[in-house]
Amino acid sequence: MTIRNLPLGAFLVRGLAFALLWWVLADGRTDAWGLGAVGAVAAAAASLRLLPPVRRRIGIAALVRFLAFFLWNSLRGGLQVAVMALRRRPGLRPAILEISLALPPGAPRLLLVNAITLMPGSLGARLSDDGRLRVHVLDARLPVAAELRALEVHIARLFGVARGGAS
Amino acid sequence: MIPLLKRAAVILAAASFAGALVFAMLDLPAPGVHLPAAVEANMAASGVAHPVTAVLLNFRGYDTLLEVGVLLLALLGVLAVGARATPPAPAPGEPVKRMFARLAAPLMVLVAVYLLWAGAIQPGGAFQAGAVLGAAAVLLHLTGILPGWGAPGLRLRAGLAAGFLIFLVVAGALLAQGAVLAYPPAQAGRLILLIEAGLTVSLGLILAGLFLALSRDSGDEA
Amino acid sequence: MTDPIAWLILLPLFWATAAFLLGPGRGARLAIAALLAQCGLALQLAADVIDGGARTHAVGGWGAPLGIDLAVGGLSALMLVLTQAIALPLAVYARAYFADGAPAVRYFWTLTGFLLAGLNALFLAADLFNLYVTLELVGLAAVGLVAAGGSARQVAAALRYLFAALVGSVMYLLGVALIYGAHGTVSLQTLAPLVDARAPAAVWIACGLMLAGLMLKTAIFPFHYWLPPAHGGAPAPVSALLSALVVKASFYLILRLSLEVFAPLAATAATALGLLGAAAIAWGSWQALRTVHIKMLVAWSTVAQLGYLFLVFPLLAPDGLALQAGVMQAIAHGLAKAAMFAAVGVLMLATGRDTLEGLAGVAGRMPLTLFAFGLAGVTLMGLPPSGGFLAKWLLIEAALTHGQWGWVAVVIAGGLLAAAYVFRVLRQAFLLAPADSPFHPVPRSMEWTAFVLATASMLLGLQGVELMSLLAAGS
Amino acid sequence: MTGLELSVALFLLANLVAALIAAERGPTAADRMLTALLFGSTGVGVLVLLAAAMRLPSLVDVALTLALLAAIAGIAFARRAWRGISGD
Amino acid sequence: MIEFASAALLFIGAFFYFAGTVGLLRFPDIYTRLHALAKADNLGLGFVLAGLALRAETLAAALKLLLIWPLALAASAAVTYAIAQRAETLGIAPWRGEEEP
Amino acid sequence: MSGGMIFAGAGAVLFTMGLVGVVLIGPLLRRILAFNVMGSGAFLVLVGLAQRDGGADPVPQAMVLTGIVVAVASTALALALARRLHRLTGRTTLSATDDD
Amino acid sequence: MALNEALILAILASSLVPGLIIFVLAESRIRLRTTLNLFGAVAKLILVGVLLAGVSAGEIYGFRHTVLPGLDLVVKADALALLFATLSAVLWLFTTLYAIGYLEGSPHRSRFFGFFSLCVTATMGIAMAGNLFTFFVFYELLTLATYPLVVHRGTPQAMRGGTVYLAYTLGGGALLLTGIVWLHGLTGSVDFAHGGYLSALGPDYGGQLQFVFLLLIAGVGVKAALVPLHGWLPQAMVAPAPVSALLHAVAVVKAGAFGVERIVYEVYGVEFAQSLDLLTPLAAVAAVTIVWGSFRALFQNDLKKRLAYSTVSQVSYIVLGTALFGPVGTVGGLVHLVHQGIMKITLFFCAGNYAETLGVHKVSELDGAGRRMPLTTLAFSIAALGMMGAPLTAGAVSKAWLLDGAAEAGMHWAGWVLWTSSVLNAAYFLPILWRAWARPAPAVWPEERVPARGRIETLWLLLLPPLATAIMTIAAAVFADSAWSPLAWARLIAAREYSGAMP
Ligand code: NA
Ligand code: NA
Repeated sequence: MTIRNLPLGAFLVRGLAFALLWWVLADGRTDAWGLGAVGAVAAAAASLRLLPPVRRRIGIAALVRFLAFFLWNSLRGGLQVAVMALRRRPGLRPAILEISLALPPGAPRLLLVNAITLMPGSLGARLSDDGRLRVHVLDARLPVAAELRALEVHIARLFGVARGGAS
Repeated sequence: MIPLLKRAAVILAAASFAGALVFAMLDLPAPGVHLPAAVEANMAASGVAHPVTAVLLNFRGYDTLLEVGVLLLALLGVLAVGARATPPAPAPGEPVKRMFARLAAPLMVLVAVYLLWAGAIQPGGAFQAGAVLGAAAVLLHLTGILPGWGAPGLRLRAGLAAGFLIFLVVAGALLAQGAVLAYPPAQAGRLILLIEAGLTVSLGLILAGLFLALSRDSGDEA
Repeated sequence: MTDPIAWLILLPLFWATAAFLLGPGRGARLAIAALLAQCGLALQLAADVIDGGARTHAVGGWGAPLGIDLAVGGLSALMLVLTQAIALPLAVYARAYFADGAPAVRYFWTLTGFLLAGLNALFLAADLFNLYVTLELVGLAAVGLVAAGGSARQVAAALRYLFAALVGSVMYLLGVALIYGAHGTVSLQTLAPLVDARAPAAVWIACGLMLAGLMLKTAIFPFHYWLPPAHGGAPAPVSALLSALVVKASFYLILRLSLEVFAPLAATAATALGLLGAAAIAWGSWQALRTVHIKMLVAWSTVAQLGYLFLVFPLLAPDGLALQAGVMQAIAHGLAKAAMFAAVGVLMLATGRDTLEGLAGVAGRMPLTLFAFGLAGVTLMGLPPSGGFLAKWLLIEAALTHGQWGWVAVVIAGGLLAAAYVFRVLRQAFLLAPADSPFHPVPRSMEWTAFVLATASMLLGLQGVELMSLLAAGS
Repeated sequence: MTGLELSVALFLLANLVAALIAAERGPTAADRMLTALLFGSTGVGVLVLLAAAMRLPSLVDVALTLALLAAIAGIAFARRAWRGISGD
Repeated sequence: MIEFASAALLFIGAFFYFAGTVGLLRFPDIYTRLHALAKADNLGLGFVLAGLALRAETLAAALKLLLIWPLALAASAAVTYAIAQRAETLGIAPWRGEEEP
Repeated sequence: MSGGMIFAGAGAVLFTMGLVGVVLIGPLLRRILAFNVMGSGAFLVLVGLAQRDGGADPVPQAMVLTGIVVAVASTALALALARRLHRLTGRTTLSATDDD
Repeated sequence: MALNEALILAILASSLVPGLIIFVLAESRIRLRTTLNLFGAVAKLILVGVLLAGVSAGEIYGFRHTVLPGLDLVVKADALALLFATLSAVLWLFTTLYAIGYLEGSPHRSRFFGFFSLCVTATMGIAMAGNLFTFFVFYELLTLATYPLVVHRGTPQAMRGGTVYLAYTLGGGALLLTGIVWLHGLTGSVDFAHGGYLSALGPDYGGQLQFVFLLLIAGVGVKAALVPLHGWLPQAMVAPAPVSALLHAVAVVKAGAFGVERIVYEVYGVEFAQSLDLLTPLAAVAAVTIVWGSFRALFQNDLKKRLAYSTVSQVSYIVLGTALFGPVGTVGGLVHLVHQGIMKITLFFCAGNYAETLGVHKVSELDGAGRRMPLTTLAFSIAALGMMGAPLTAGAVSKAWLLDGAAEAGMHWAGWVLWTSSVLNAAYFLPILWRAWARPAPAVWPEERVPARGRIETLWLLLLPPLATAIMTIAAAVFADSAWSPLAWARLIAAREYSGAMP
């Protein structure tokens, strides 16, 4: 990474975030600020190199709503698996569905793939470049597809993007 | 029949060896030399706060110097087995895993620096830090962001050797003080940190290199 | 500042690293220059030991048992001189050998630098755990050198070698663990007065484990299986380094530990070690007589010659004859085997073949190299006036002095067997060459280095006094 | 009250062992890859519990490192080990 | 009160871990087992971390514990996806039995 | 029997198991694993025996850290060689004879 | 370094240094090689002359180098040493001349002359060795240096001969080494001494010393070709003629015989050896060898093989003389060391001439050779007659002393052995002379390589050496009583070994 094309704003923001993380890691100790600064700068530099900053506005409210939605569904997902595992008859009816994503490529789609894995009944198994996602479901009778659409809406709102032509 | 007999004989012999060993260990009197006391007594002059780190980088720092050499040697061996002049093309990427790598790697850099710092006060230090750094590189390679290695170029070689070389230069320079690696107590902490910082980078590269060079034979990139 | 003890370890580490930085295949001239300096340092150290006796260097300034000491005495000074003296001509040889930039040279200089640093560090170590690290340094460098060609045969040989080396080290390490548990220290100097014949069982087991591990690394019969493919399959300069020096390192360690620390325990295993030595002589020679590959013949000869080293143990006595014999054999064999592999490398390059059959006619075409091979062979046979002869003389004298007749027969028979396999080669070389056999020119410097090494192994037989006075100094 | 953390840790350890055995014996090679996931979740849990039980804060660092490294192991497994030289 | 909440969270965490293990043992194929691990175990870890964070001595220590969870989640999601994708690529078909064998 | 002794005893057993493995197991990958088991056994004995009286001893702990790095290095080299052999010959074991 | 030390080292160097230089000479540098060879040979001869004068004037020449604590490499020039050294130096000059002619145009001459010079160096070292250790060093060096000469031609037959040669000589060396180290353990490093040095050990060691004697004699007996250790000698005849001439008439077999003398006279001491009952068995072995060698020679059609068996027999004359207790027998043995060398080298030169000039290798092919090659055949005849003990030849002188020695020692059976041998000698030599002189020449020789050039039957360089040594065969007898004859020198030596009681 050369200094010339270093986006200063993003660098400062990320550096600050990493410095905060350092503070957490170092158990709040302040005698390590020297090395901490080195670490934060190095991490920020690496992060800028790996994830060049993209203009994107993430609203606080949307984030909170998304997190709530996600946590709640994680809990549901966990409970569902637990129930299936502990029931005398798990009642599985697995299948692999293929759905086309309405989200634009990049971070939104990737977040979706990761999130569905942690949500009830579904597991991302393959994301193609053209936006088709193969999803493994525990029980084909459950409305997984509908929940996916809900998730899509949350993510679209989070990133402030429009959902493209959903099928 | 014969292999079976051989098996049985080996296992029987091993079992009796293990038994004898355990009994012999139970039978040991208390040792005549007590090094923890000596370590304790010299902690103040060691330049670090954690006794294991003190032993590792000061009292028995010479072992560690050679040990870094061993690690570098292993990489040399791996490179020598099948040196390929041109680096293989990066593996085809996969966006989901790639995204994870892009997020995790900077965090791992931070954690590595943290572990390096933590070495002075708790178990940890250059080796763990280097391992995390190396793991970050491996992750980037696995997800197709970092290409595999052919023959490392000059900059990479410098990075690989830097930690060892710094260690070596410090060892040689301190010979002027009377002995290899005889740190003056006042400078010990700083010198050890310098060595550890160098080692972190180099060990990270070496460990990553071990993996990346290994992956040349996996047939994945072909 | 100029303590040769420290520089003998740091200098090769420096140039090994520098060679790595310079890039694949580079660093030959640097290595040769540094090796010249190392020769000077080793000689300086030997002179110091003769004048001032044994001494130590406290690494880190702490001193044993908290810190690590380096120690030099007569025996280690001798081994250091030998190592540098063999490495320097072999470096000159290797520079010519690898002039064509074969793949094996890419990391040759770096690996060799580490190997030599490891050897020097091993000879100077005075701490059981530090010895473990140096053993690994030597072992991994050696395996890397064996593997460097990258052919399937070499890789398999390297793997076999690596397993032997690793299992050997880890056995040694368990021994160290038990010793630390028993005595709370790994410093040889601190341990020496603590170990006696009434040692607890764990110390006996430790002694046995360390001995077994080191024997595995020394490739003494029946642990020899890994040596012939490794030494026989590597490029000639590598084979020379391995056979001349690397196996000696673990032998040196057995000898030193059994003299300095475990003397009360080692005596019980002495006869068994001698018998293994005898078996090694018989088996190694027999295989050398059977093989059709010239390099394998030389490698099997190493197996046999290592047997002589182990004949020393049952004859160790205060009169020092057997110790002198062992050291003389180690030095003479080191020089001779380096010369022999160097010569064989030349012959193989020249004839383009690796079998004995391919040697027909080389007596006429490469007399100097064949002469070098012959001189080295004379040392292996133990014929005068070589160093091998003095070793054999001392061994026989030690055996006769202690009335242990059987070893005389072993030594004599071993010499005759060596003659049989050495003359297999010479005989073939004197045969008339087939008219159409191809012949490639080989740099003269390679022929001359082989010759110089062989001559050194010969002249050694005339300079035993100096060596023995160095051996006696500080021990 | 470190007893609770220790007993939960031991319980998780038992879970881990049982799951590891199941994963290793699984019918497909993919089952063996679950090992990495197991260490990533259960292993980290055990470590943080032990850190609290034994008052060893450094174990939290180990847990954090493990969480990161286990992911790499899993991805590496998935990419390579499936048809590695173990002969599967 | 905090003590009690913390203990409860630990128990809940242990329960999810247990359920995950049972799922791993009982579920019929690699995909279904992945579900068990990806959901139950991660939830278990979350509860355990939360329980321990409640009794942490400093804020930084508590945050450090809580930091582990997103890390573990991200890692777990990535690995789960990697394994599932690999299984898919290799043509391992999902289990289709109506009932457990 | 102290905690240290339990570690040491377990180490002795592990070492022996690993040794048996190295001797009896053919496939290289598992043999490398067996060697690592041996090494772990030795490390356990080193640390366990030294603190059999309860007190921690930083010296063997440091030695074990050194030993682990050495073991990692050796393992990496062994794996590289095994893979190379597999790539070149398709074999996953060393042949029984000396001439490879 | 004192002058006397330098002189004795110069004797060794006079062949070693030219030899080493010749090794690295290109094949084509004929003139330089010849110059070096002749320079070395002449220089050595001059140096030996200087030493002879010095020793008879009572000068002591010696050089000592400590190899290991308590182990010395000692070279010294005493009377016995010079007897052998003179013989070797003289014959080396002639053989060198002969070899230059013989090998003209053949390949690998640098290698040949290099090893040839090494052989002479080793022989000189054996002659001048001052203790058993030094003796052994040069003794084994001789083995190694001769092997390349034996296999020089590179034919399978040569290889076989070389292998047999090595097996015998290295085996013998091993026995010798064991005996020498054993003695070294008993006495420490002791130099050869007139009258021996082992008697100081006392009677307790009798058994050991008898056994060691067996080891030592077996060791040197291989080179001396004592029956049953003689098997290598006829096989080694595959070597080129100069090699057979110098090495198997002079250097190698003489080294063995000379070793017997050193061991008996200067290690054990002849009186101590007699007291240990060692001499009679030794004489018996010598007697068996003498008769067996002569007997086998009868049946050899290959000329060189016949000469080789003759050597087996004749060399044991020396051993027999040594074993005859009393100074007269000693003189006989010592003087035969020289006389047999002169005569046998003549015979080998001549055999080489027949082979090289006419391609004649077999006795049966010699018909009429006397007309075609009169000078060669004349030299051959003189030497053969000498071997039989005919009057006015060197052989007559040594045989007379040996017979007297047998009588003096009271071992009359030894006299009969010598007579039997003479008869057998006549039986295998006279037919050759008869064929050569009396039978008509064949129309075509097997392979006539050198055409007669006027009156000269072959190359000058091939002809001069046998003529010279033939003349010496007669001179040694005619001038036997002069002060510088081999006989006079042998009497001087015997006088020292028997503390002055000389007839
Ligand atoms: Na070795
Ligand atoms: Na041998």
